[in-house]
This record gives sequence, C-alpha cells and structure tokens, in this order.
Amino acid sequence: MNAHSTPLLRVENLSINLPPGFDREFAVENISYDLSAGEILCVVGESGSGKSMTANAIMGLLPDYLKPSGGRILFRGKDLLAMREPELEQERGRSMAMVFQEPLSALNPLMKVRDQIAEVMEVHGEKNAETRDRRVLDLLEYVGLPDPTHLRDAYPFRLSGGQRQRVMIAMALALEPALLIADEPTTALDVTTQAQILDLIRRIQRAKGMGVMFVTHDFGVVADIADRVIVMERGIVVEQGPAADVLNRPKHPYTRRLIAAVPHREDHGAKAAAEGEMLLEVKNLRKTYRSGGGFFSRPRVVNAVNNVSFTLRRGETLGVVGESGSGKSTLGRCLLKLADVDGGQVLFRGNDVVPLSARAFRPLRRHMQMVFQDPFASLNPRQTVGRILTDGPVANGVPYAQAESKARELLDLVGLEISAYDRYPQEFSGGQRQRVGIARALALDPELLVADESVSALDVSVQAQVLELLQNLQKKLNIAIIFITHDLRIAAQICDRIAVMYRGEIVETGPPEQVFDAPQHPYTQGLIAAIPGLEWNPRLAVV
Amino acid sequence: MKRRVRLLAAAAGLLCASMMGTAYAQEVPAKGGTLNMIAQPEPPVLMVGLNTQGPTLYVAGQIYQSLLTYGTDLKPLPSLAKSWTVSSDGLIYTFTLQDNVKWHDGKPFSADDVVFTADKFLRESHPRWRLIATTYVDSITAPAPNQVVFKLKKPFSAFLNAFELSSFPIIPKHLYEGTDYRTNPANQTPIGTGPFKLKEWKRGSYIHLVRNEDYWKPGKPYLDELYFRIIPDSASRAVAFEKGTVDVLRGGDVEGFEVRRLIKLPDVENTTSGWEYYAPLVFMQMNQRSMPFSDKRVRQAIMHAIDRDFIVRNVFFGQGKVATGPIASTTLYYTPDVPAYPFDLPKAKKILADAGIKPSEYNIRLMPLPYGAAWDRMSEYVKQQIEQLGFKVVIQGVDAGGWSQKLADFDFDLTFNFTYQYGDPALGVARHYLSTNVIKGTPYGNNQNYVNPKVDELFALAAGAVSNDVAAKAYSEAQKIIVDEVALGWLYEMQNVTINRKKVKNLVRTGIGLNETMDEVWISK
Amino acid sequence: MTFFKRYARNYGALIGLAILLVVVVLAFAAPLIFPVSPWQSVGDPLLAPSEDPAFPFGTDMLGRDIAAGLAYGARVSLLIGVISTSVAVVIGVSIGALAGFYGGKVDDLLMRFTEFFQTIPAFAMAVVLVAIFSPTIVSITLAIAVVSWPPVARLVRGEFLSLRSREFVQAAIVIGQSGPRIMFTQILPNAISPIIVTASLMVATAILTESSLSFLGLGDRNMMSWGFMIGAARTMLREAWWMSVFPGVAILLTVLAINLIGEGLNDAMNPHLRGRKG
Amino acid sequence: MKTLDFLLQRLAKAILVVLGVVILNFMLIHMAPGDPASVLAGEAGAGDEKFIAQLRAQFGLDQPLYWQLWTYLKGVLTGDLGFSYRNQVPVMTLILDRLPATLLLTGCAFVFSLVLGILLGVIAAYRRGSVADSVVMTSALVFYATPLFWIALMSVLVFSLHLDWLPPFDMESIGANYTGWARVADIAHHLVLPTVTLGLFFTAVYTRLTRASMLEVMALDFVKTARAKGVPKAQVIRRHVLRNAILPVFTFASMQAGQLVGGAVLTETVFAWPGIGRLMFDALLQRDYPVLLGVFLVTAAVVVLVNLIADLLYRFVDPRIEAAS
Repeated sequence: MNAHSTPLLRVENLSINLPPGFDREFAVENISYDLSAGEILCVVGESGSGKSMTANAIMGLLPDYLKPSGGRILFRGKDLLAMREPELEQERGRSMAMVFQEPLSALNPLMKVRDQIAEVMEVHGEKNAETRDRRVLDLLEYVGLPDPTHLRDAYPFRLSGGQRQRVMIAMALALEPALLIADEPTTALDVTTQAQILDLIRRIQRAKGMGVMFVTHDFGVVADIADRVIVMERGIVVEQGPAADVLNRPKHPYTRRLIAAVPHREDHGAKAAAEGEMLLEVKNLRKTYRSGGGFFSRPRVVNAVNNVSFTLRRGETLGVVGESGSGKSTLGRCLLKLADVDGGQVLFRGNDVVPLSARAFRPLRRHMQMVFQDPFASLNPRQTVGRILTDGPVANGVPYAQAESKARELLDLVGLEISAYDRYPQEFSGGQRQRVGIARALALDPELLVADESVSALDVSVQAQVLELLQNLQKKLNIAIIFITHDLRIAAQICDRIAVMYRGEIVETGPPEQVFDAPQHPYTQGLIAAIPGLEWNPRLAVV
Repeated sequence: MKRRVRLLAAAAGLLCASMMGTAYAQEVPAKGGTLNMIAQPEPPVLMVGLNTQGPTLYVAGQIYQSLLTYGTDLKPLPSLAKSWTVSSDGLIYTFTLQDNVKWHDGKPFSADDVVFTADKFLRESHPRWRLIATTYVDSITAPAPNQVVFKLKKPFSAFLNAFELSSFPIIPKHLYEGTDYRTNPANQTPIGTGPFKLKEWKRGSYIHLVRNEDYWKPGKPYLDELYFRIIPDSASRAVAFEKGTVDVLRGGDVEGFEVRRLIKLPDVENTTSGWEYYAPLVFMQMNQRSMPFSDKRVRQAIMHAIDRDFIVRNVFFGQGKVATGPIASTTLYYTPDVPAYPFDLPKAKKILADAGIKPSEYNIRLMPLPYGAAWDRMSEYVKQQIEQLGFKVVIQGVDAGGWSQKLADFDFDLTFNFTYQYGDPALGVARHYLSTNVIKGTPYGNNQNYVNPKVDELFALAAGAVSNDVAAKAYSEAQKIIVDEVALGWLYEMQNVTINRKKVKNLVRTGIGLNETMDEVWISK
Repeated sequence: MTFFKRYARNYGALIGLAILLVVVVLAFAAPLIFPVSPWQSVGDPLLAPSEDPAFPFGTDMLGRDIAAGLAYGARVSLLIGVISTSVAVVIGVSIGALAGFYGGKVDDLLMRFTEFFQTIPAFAMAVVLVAIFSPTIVSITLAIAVVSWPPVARLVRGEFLSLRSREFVQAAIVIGQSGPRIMFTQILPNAISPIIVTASLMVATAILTESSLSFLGLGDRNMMSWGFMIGAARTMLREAWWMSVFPGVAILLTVLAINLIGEGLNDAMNPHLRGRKG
Repeated sequence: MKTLDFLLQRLAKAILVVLGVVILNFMLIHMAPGDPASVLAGEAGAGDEKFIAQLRAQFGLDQPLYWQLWTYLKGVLTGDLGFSYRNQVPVMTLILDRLPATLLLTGCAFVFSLVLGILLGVIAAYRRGSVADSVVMTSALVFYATPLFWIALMSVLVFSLHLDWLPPFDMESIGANYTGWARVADIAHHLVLPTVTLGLFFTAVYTRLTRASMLEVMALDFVKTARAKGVPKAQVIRRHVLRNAILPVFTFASMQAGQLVGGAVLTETVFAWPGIGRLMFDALLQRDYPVLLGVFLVTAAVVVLVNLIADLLYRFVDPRIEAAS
C-alpha cells in the first residue's frame, strides 16, 4: 500500500450489519482497502459476497435497514459515514458518481435523456440552462453516442442497453468526479457491447485520471480492466493485490477455486466425432413476430428465426451461440413447440412434428426435454421436489410408485440428497435447484435435451459443477443436447459443434476450434474478439 | 315525568296556535308575495287529466280547474260551474259556467271544452270517470256556450260528487282534440284556467308557478308566485320548513314524529281539515282465494291480534284514528253500529283454536306498501303480531312497480293499501267490495276476492237511490255485513296534518284542502 | 418464520382480527343472547341508551331492542359478505384464469365481457338487479357477486398471464401436462395469495354494499341488517341519534377490521416483503 | 401506433362497449317482473284491463322483446333514447336536464378526492413511518370503511343542523334568483357537503393507492440514480417519484369514474341533488324502463369517454405507451 500520499478513497474496518433473519450477521465485515486516483480497482466475488454493498455504502445509498456498524470511509480524508445528508448530497454527483447494473431501470422512464443529464449540473449549482445544454451535447458525444443532437431528446426506452449505459456514464461524468463507482455495469449487456463499454470506461479513466471502483463477478472482465483486485467471499476480503498477481498467482484457496471455474475453451476434451444415429433434422425453420398495426400503420415484423437448418445426432452436443435478440431462445422454444412455427420442418426421428396439434404432440414431449435458465423461476415454489419430479412421468402414464422410486434415483444421479424429495425448492441453493431442473428433464428418459442458458444465472463455481454434471450425464445416457448460450467460452468448453446465430439466422457452424481460431463470418469474428479476458488463461494460474 | 311535561307543552302550544289563528283571520288580504311549498314525490307530469296522484293534484290544482269543489261538509261548491240544477228524477244535470274565463294561452273557455273533456278526453284516459261515464251517462251536450247538460241512463246518487279536480279536471279542447293525449307536447306546458301559470319546471329541483293576470275572478289571486320544491328526503323536508325555506307542509310531507315537533314551533299553525273529500282509509288486504284467509274466522282473529291503536300512536304518531269499517267516520253514510275488533290476543288465539285452524301450517307472504318508512314499520309490526298467533310470515319486499304488478295479478297473501272515498261510498268505497270488481290487471279493485251477492245488491241499491234515506239505510246494512266478514282489515283513517306559517292565510278552505285553487290565499306582511 | 408470526408483526391486523372475532361470536351467539326476535317490540318506544338498563343501546320507535338488532345484523352482514365474495371469486377466477391462460381471442372476448361489467357503475347495477329480482337474501348476495367479480377476473388474468410465461409453467408443458391440469396445479396455487387478499377486502366492500342497499330499502325485509337499521333510523336522525349511530359504528368497525386483516394478510403473504435469501 | 390510429381503434371499442352495455341492460331490465303499464295505471288512480292494454300498446310493450330491442337500438343510433312512460317526456330531455347536476357533483368529488388523495398519499409516503403517516393512513382506513350514506347523514346532522354552516340539500337557493358570480358562489356553497361526502371514500382509496405507488417507485433503480446524482430528497420525490407514481393512480381513478355515479345514487338522494342518480333510482322503482336504460347508456358513455380521455392523457404523459402498443 502506498503510504506516502493520501489515497483518494480509504475504507477502514468497515462493517455493515444485516437485520435479523439472514444467514449471517454482517453484510460486510471489517473490510479495509484503498483506492488511489488514476487506478481501477476491481471488487470481485460471487453473489452474496457483499461486493455491491460496499459500493453503496460509499455513496450513502444503503437501504434503510442496513446501517454501517463500524469503521470509516475516508474520501479525500473526510469520513463519509460521519457526514450529514445535505453534505453528502453535495459530494454525490459532483466528486463521486456511480453507474449501475441495469441500464433500463436506472434511468427515469418519463424524463428525456438531456434533462436527466442536465439535472446533475443543475442540482450542483449550474444555473445557466444553455451551459448545461451545451455540456450535455459534449458529454453525449464524448461517450460515443451517435447523433447526439437528436438522441438527447429521446426517452430512455428508445435506446438500446449499451446506449443507455453510455448515457449513465455521461451522467456520471457530467461534473468530472474524482471517483467513479461502477456496480456490475456490463453484466446486463451483450459481449460486444460489454467490450465497448469497458473500453470506454478505461479510456475515460485514463483521460481524466479518475479513481474507478469496478464491481464485477467476471474474472474475464477483471483481466481486461483491473489495475488492482480485491476478492470478497461472504462479506470478507480474502485477497487483494495488483491484478497480475491475483489473476496469475492467486494465493487464497477461494480465489484459486474461482479462477479454476472460469470456463475456457482449452478444457475441451477432444471427443470422437459423433457417429450416433440422426435424431433431429431442422429444415428451413421460420418464426416471425408481428406487432402493432392499425388503420394507418403497417405491423412491425421481426424475423426471430429465419430459415434455420441443422442436424443433431444422438449423444452430440450442439451449441447455439448468439447475443440477445439473435433468436437463439426462440429457436429452442420452437423446437419444443412452446412457440408456434411459421414455416419449415422439425423432423424428430424422421417425423415432422410441426404440423402436429398440441394434443397430438403431447405424447412425444417426453422424448424432448428442456433445462431452463432461471433456477428460481423454473421450479414451482408450491410443489415439493418430489412432486416436481414425478409430475412428468405421471402425466405420461407412469404409475406414481414407479415414478417415485425413479425420482429418488435421479436425485442421487444429479448429486442431491435423497431426502430432498420431500422438501420445497426454496430450501435449496441455485445450483442445487438447477440440478433438480435437470433431474426433472431426465425423469422422462428423453433423447433430446434443450438447455436454454441453463448455467448463465449461476455463479462461476456452481456453473462449472453443473456443466460437469451435464457432460457426465450425456456420456452415461447418450442424450443429444442443444446448448443455448450467450457465452462463447462455455460453448467452447462443452460443445461438439457450435452454431452462431445473428438476427435470426445461423451464420456459421463448426467445431469449436474452427469457430474460435478461424471464424469465417465477420459477426463471429467480432464476437470472439469481444470475449472478456481473451488474452488471459485461467488454467495457467491454477496448475 | 319529562315526557308528560313535553306533552303538556304541546297541548298548550296547540291551544295557543288555534286561538291566534282566529284572531288574525280578520285582517284585510294583502296582495303579492311568494308561497313556498313542497311537491313530494315529484309529480311525473302536471297534466292532471293523465295523472291524478297527490302531488300532481297539488300543483296542477293551481293551473287546472274543475266544475265543482266541495266544502269540508262535502257539499258541492261552485268552481268553473257557477250554478247547477238536478232534475227531480235524478237523470238530468245542468251546469251553468262562469263568464269571461280564458285559458292561459288566451283562448276563451266554453262549454265545448267541458263536453270534450267529459266525452272524449277523460272517457279515454281517466280510469274512474270512464267507469261512471260508461255505466251511467247517456249523453253530454252543450246547448249554450255557457251550459252543459249531462243526461244519465239511470239515477246515480253520487254523481254530483264526481266533479272535483281529481275526478273531472277540465282540459282545453283546442290543444288536445284529435291528438295522442299521452304524447301531446302540450303535456309539458300545461294550459289551464287556474289562477297560476307554469313558468318553469326544473326537474328534480322545483316547479315555479306565477300569477295569471287574466284570471277570471277579479283581483285574484293575491299571490305573485308559487314554488313547489322537490326534496326527496323526508328529514330534509322538515329542515326546509324549520329554516323557513318552505311555508307549507302537506300531510305526508314529513314523518309523523316530525309533525309533533314542528307544530310546536312559534308562528306555526296546523289543521287536519282539508282532507274530508278524500278521507283516506288504510286497510290490510287479505287474499281470500285460499286458506288461511278464505276463512272469515282467520280474518277476524287477525283483526283482534293487531293493536291498531299502537299503530296509530307509534307508527303514525297520532296522525290517525282507528277505523271501524269501510267508510271513514268523517264521510257520508258512515255508521258506527258495526261489530268491533278490540285488541285481544287471547281471544284471537281462541277464535283460531275454536275453528280448528293450525296457524303453523300456513306460510303467509306479507307485501308491504312501498310508500316509505312508516309503512314499513307497520308491516314489521303486523308481521310480529300475526306471528304471535303462530302463523309463519315472510315479508316480501317490493318496490312500487313490483307491488302494483303482484297486486294486479292477485299474486299476494297479505298486503296494505288505502283508498280515497271521493265524497261518496259509490265512488271510493264500493269498488273494493263489489264482486263485479274482481278484475285481474288492476291494483285498485276488489283484489282480495271478497264475494257476497247481498253486499253487491245493497251497494247497487244505494248508488241508484234518488233519496238519501234509502241510500243511508242500504249503506248501513252493507257496512254491518262487510265488517262482520272482515272483507278487508281496516286499520285506521289517516288524519293528514297541514302545517303552515301563520302568515299564510286562507290556506285550507274546502274539503279538498291544498288541492283547492289558491286564489284566496294571501300572505300577511 | 411461520405465517402467523409474520401476520402478528402487524398490530393493526391483530386488532382487526380481534374485532372480527367479536363480531363473529356475536353473530353466532345472537339467538342465545337475544332469544326474542329482533323485530319484536320488547320495551317502550324510543328509549335512549341511558334510560333503561335493560336496553343499553336503546330502543327504536316500535320499542325494538337496538342491541338485538346489532347482533342479528352481524349475521346478515357476515353471511352476505362471505357468500357473495365466494361467488364473485369463483366467477372472477374462472374468467380470469381462462383469459390469462389461453390469451389471444379467448382473452379478448372475456376481457371485453369484463369491461362491459366494469363500465356500468357497480352500485347502480346492484341496485337495479336487487330491485328487479325483488330483494331477498339470495338476490342481494348474487347481485353483489355479479358486480364485484370483474376486479378479481382482472387480477387473476394478470397473474395467470405473468405466471404462464414463467419457466416452471413452460416446464409443465414440456413434461406433457394438459392445459387444465397446469392451470389448477401449477398456476392457481401460485396466484392464491393475491386472490385471498383481494377476497378479504371484497368481503368488506360487500358488507358496505349490502348496507347501502338496505339503506335504500332494498334489503331482505325479513333479516335485521345494519343498513336497514340506519335506513329506518334516518327519518329520526334528530329524535333518536342512537338508532343510526350504533349500527353505523358497527359497520365501520367490521369493515375496518376486515380491511386491517386484509392488509395483514397482504403483508404476511406478499413475497417481496419477506426477507429474501439467496 | 399513431395517436390517430389509436383514437379510432379506441373509439370503435368504446362504441362496442356502450352498445354491449345497452343490450345487456335491456335484456336484464326486461327480465324483471313488474309491468310499467300497471304502475302507470296505478298512478292514474286505477285502471281496468282494457286501459292497461291500451297503455301497453301505446308504448310498444306488447311487441316481442327482440323487436323492442331492435326498435330501441334504431332509436339510440339516431339519438332518440325513447319516451318516458311516466314523465311523458323524451328520455333524452329528461337526462339532459339532470346530467349537468350529476357531472358537476361527480366532477367536483372526483377532483376533490384525487387532489386530496394524492396530496395525502404523497405526504404519507414521504414521511413513511412518522406520526403524520399514521394519522393519514388511519383516517384513510376509517373513511374507507365508513358507509357513504352514514357519512352523509352524520354530516347533515353536524354541519347543517347543529352548526348551521352549510345547506343540507338542494343545488342552489331556489327562488333567490342569483345571477353571475353570486350564483356560482351559491352553488359552490351547496356543493360542499355532497362533494365531500361522495369524495371521502375515494379520497381514502387514492390516498392508499398513491402511498403504495410512491413507495413502489421509491424502491426503483432510477430513484437511486437520482440520489447518486446528489439530487436532494424532496426534489427526488417531486421530479422523479411523483410523476411515475401517480400515473397508475390516474389510470385507476379514470376506471373508477363509473363508481362515482353509483355513489351519486346515494348522495343525491340524501342531499336532494337533482342529478341522474336520483332519476335512475326513481325510474327503477316506477319501472320506467326507457329512463333507466337511458341513464345506463349515458353513464356508460360518460365512463367510456373518461377512460378514453385518460388513455389519451396517459399517452401524452408517458412516452412509452405509444411505442408499446
């Protein structure tokens, strides 16, 4: 630690109590770190580690029920915790600013972009409307927004996620604060957008000499942007140091575990080319969404899935990769007839399922199962795990007793206690729930499994376990998997072939090596280039 | 103790009020002024030939006039007819009309209007007149512009009683001849011969009448303006009188107990006079088509089971008098010499027991008359009393629409109703007892299905009598039979109280009370 | 934390429960406490509350005991409140569930139908229905149900619409469950807490509506109800204040109690007020 | 969707809704027992069967029901709402006579309850957990639970009879012949009690709604953003929370417009207010079907219109709507 100059920000022995009823006493406990001007400090940790809490505590934006119970937060030598609200208001927005995770909800939906940015200046004493206006224009241009004169009069809902986040950054920069706190600012964004925003933050930080505190869960991002890193686990700082040290020479076991779990293509075990029989053939599949339309306007048409064709063999894993809006989820829903198909064929074991009615298709459903994204939303909170696992077989005519014994076997298979049978989903962690979700799909002995972003809501360490489980199960049961994900690293790690989707179409298909090393389509190339921490190999850190 | 003092004070107040009333009556009438009254409920229409409900008559009585009116002794008095003669065989009635009478639109009034009214308009649209006309009238002619002659087919002792406003309002021929009376736009701008003209009717708020400058009585009326205000809530109506917003309360405008309070106010006088012609009489109607009411002993028992005095005292707050029979004690041909039914529960039970009737076997539907709170209280009381005999009683709540429908269709067990006597039993009383009047489809006949040929005969005899004595004897005999058989359960004679500020003079002069043309009313300054 | 503990954190809700318990006990025990019919004249007319210790709440113009009326009135209020709400909930849930689950044309049709009912002023509609079908306890209950189901339908539709796209419902489709089965076993149990909260508030509204109808003279004339008592007392507002004040307070307290309970249930059931872990 | 497009669609829908209401009510009302002809006959003093049959024919009541409905609908399309059996006036005249009074009363009650409700709700939310919050919310709960007619009676008792501050009934001093501002003042004086009585329940509703909505919005991310910008709390509430929070209150309020008319039935009866609520009640008791239908038709039309205006305003205030639909 640099003892010679006063750091921009110094957190000293900060503790924040949790109200009774939580699983631990402190949200953060006795944490200390420094942030100097001109450096980017990444705070990294899994969900519940307390990383966002410290960020909010600095800004004085903790919810009412959370109160710091000890320690100091010194900003340019002054203790923020001892400040009264009006003083704090003076500092907020002027000398320290914050960017949040959800760019849509972080902007007032009923206020134009220009007014929201101008407001920062207004409340901090800029009385001249013209000056404010000029500055807004400058800022919008500075953060790289197209056509600022036009865009400043737009409402937030008109902007894309990346544009909104740029507006947030512009707002934060309005008064050139000394400290910028970014709380997972890219988590809700697509990789390509994420790369741009990271780039922007880095550029601005360099130009303005700001101190940036960057909260994230993604080590790839850390590798891209951090000068220094602190790692948090359950409210405690377990390790801190320069980025190169922490990333490449982690000392604490927790850090090592986290880094080991970061997905990486090199893990891909060369698998024998799938030679199983043909299970699924998709030909020229189309799905369009129409919306709006009236007496004077034409309806808007979106080709969510456009002329998509591919094949899948037994025991094979096909990765479908794309950014949000690329149509990858719609494709998955179409295959399982959760959405109507507008054209093309889906041949399952040679029979086209598209023309089948819902009733006629129902008996076939047991062969094609799905693992969902959200481990919280995908399990009915009012049903026991046992009920969740037996509902499917029972609906397909299996006697309850048989379904029950099968369910218990499955619990064991996916690595859960048998006693989970009588418990409710709320009693389990996210990873355990996702195991239940997988068990539910397997209860019907499917031949095809569609996994739609099945691990993206999980913390890295859990993610790795679930991926491993899926791979093991596939080997054991010889199931075909369609693995839909936005994360190329994961796809590369577990898939036999990867299909890249862009605007409803498959623009490129091939084995991971080919897609990664010799991407053909410009979109794929961009996508690969945007992967965070591309240069960093986590496997080398933990050998 | 407290209560007794209050009563005494009330009595004293009453005494004072009546004494002072006579003292002021000597004053010389003053011209000008506005009289504020209440029309309750709001009349649907002011065209009195189409609607003869109380409030309609009240307002329309100032606009329209009839040939005759009646004193508090029920003797005919001149109105639009200045004189009349009856032939000795009782078949020719000749009316001579007032001179210089004009309609409100300036057209002269003549005998043609009367003939049109009697022969065309009322014959079609007036339910009572059309019966009289069809049964008794042979021809109606106008031998001279100021003379009308009615020739009857057979004598009708009540004929001369049928010419007041509610029975025989005169309609302008020039506006109605050859039109559809009900949809005639003139219904909204009533044109009569009366002392006041309609200026404005703000529905839901008030009806405003102004002085008719061309009124045929020289120098009359005294008043400039009349307001009839619409105040649907009875408590509010009492407040309106108290605050001086209105000067007159008609019987029924406020609840009975409010009357008790209001007549004690200073500068206020009251009278029960002015209802002699109508003499409303309240009764229970028991459907005699089936058991238990088809048995006269049940009806008698029920009469004994109901404390009618209690009803008068506690439900109608003393504004009534227990009725002894079908004819009101204030009207012609009344006889007190009929069987009496004092309140006596044990006796009522004994009658039923002697008759071998088991009340618990019967479910009685009791249909209240939907006319307001007091009527509801009466139903509730009667229900309790009948239940004490052991009957099962269910109150069947209905609104005005449902009530008249069910009554007209004979779909009821027990209900309440009241009748106006219209000065003569032949007009207002007989209709409820004649077997010929058991007519489905109307709520105001012999809906209880009382049938006794002897009674039919007696009523016919009385109606056709040329001599008063013959009529009196027949009516008296009929009353005895009817009361013994409890054709209806007579409860009480309504005594409507008119309350007004003392400054309002000459308000109630005749037997039709406030429906009377107010051309003699004035306000002292 | 158990459900009751969560509920008991809200003092208002506890007070509400206490008041309602008193009312319920009163309703059930009415024939025991007052063996004589509340319609029966039992004392002098118009006794003020302090005048005769036998009638702590006074008597009305026919000498009927106000206290007895209050007790029997509780029966009517609760009976009509609970039954009409149950009927309304059944109608509302069926329509809302179908509309929300099937969406599209079915939804359009059912929601248009619901709109018709919402466009007509509820109370005016209830008045017309009761008047037309003559006021009996059955017609009043049904009329109140008929005018109060639309909000339930909308609520349930909203819940179904949002739950339908939840992943666990998608999962139920994928494992081959049938539509009705999904509606009943997957979605409905998850929509039940807002329905219960709404229903509890509807009971309160139904009691108010019943009293308003009775006040207008459209109550069941064989049942002593609070609204009826106020309606009957209305003309004697100045002479006998106790005749309208006590039943008014009874309605106020009961409705208040049910509302407090509703709020307590809402607090206890609403998931985002619970401390969420994970 | 373009605003004009939206307007046309909504208008078409509105007409459909009103038409549906008419048909629904027509069927309902004619299912009722109770015959207008016999009521009329009763009012005329008596009546034999022929007389009643004659009345029935006069008003087309002897026609089959579908034919009556058809005739009625044809009339409605040409602005003819039929003829009142009882008042012998075209229904339209009767309603137009009474509608202004009801619009005045319900309009005032609407504005009163909305303004006061939002104000109190905002205060309660802003001072959440304070004494002011408890007082506001407790009184809101009490008014929410008090029967409207009882408040009406009690307020007449207190403010008119005891204190003599306010007139207990009527819309204006009849016969006083005020003109100009004196008349406005007079009507305003008469308006106070009915407006407050009718409005209190809804005030309570809007207070609770506003508070809940405020708290919900206050928990949203953009409020945190505003605070992170250093915007003072009061300004955050005013500029960011309020606008977002009262939108749902407005929507709800516009949907409740019809319920005010229901309340007007009671209020108008107690305060002798010459509006359509009372007209409806009288028409109902007298089985004056055309009037009853007319009132429902007009009420539905007004409600639909209010909703339409609210939707348009909403589009104006919330830029997202146009894009979303």
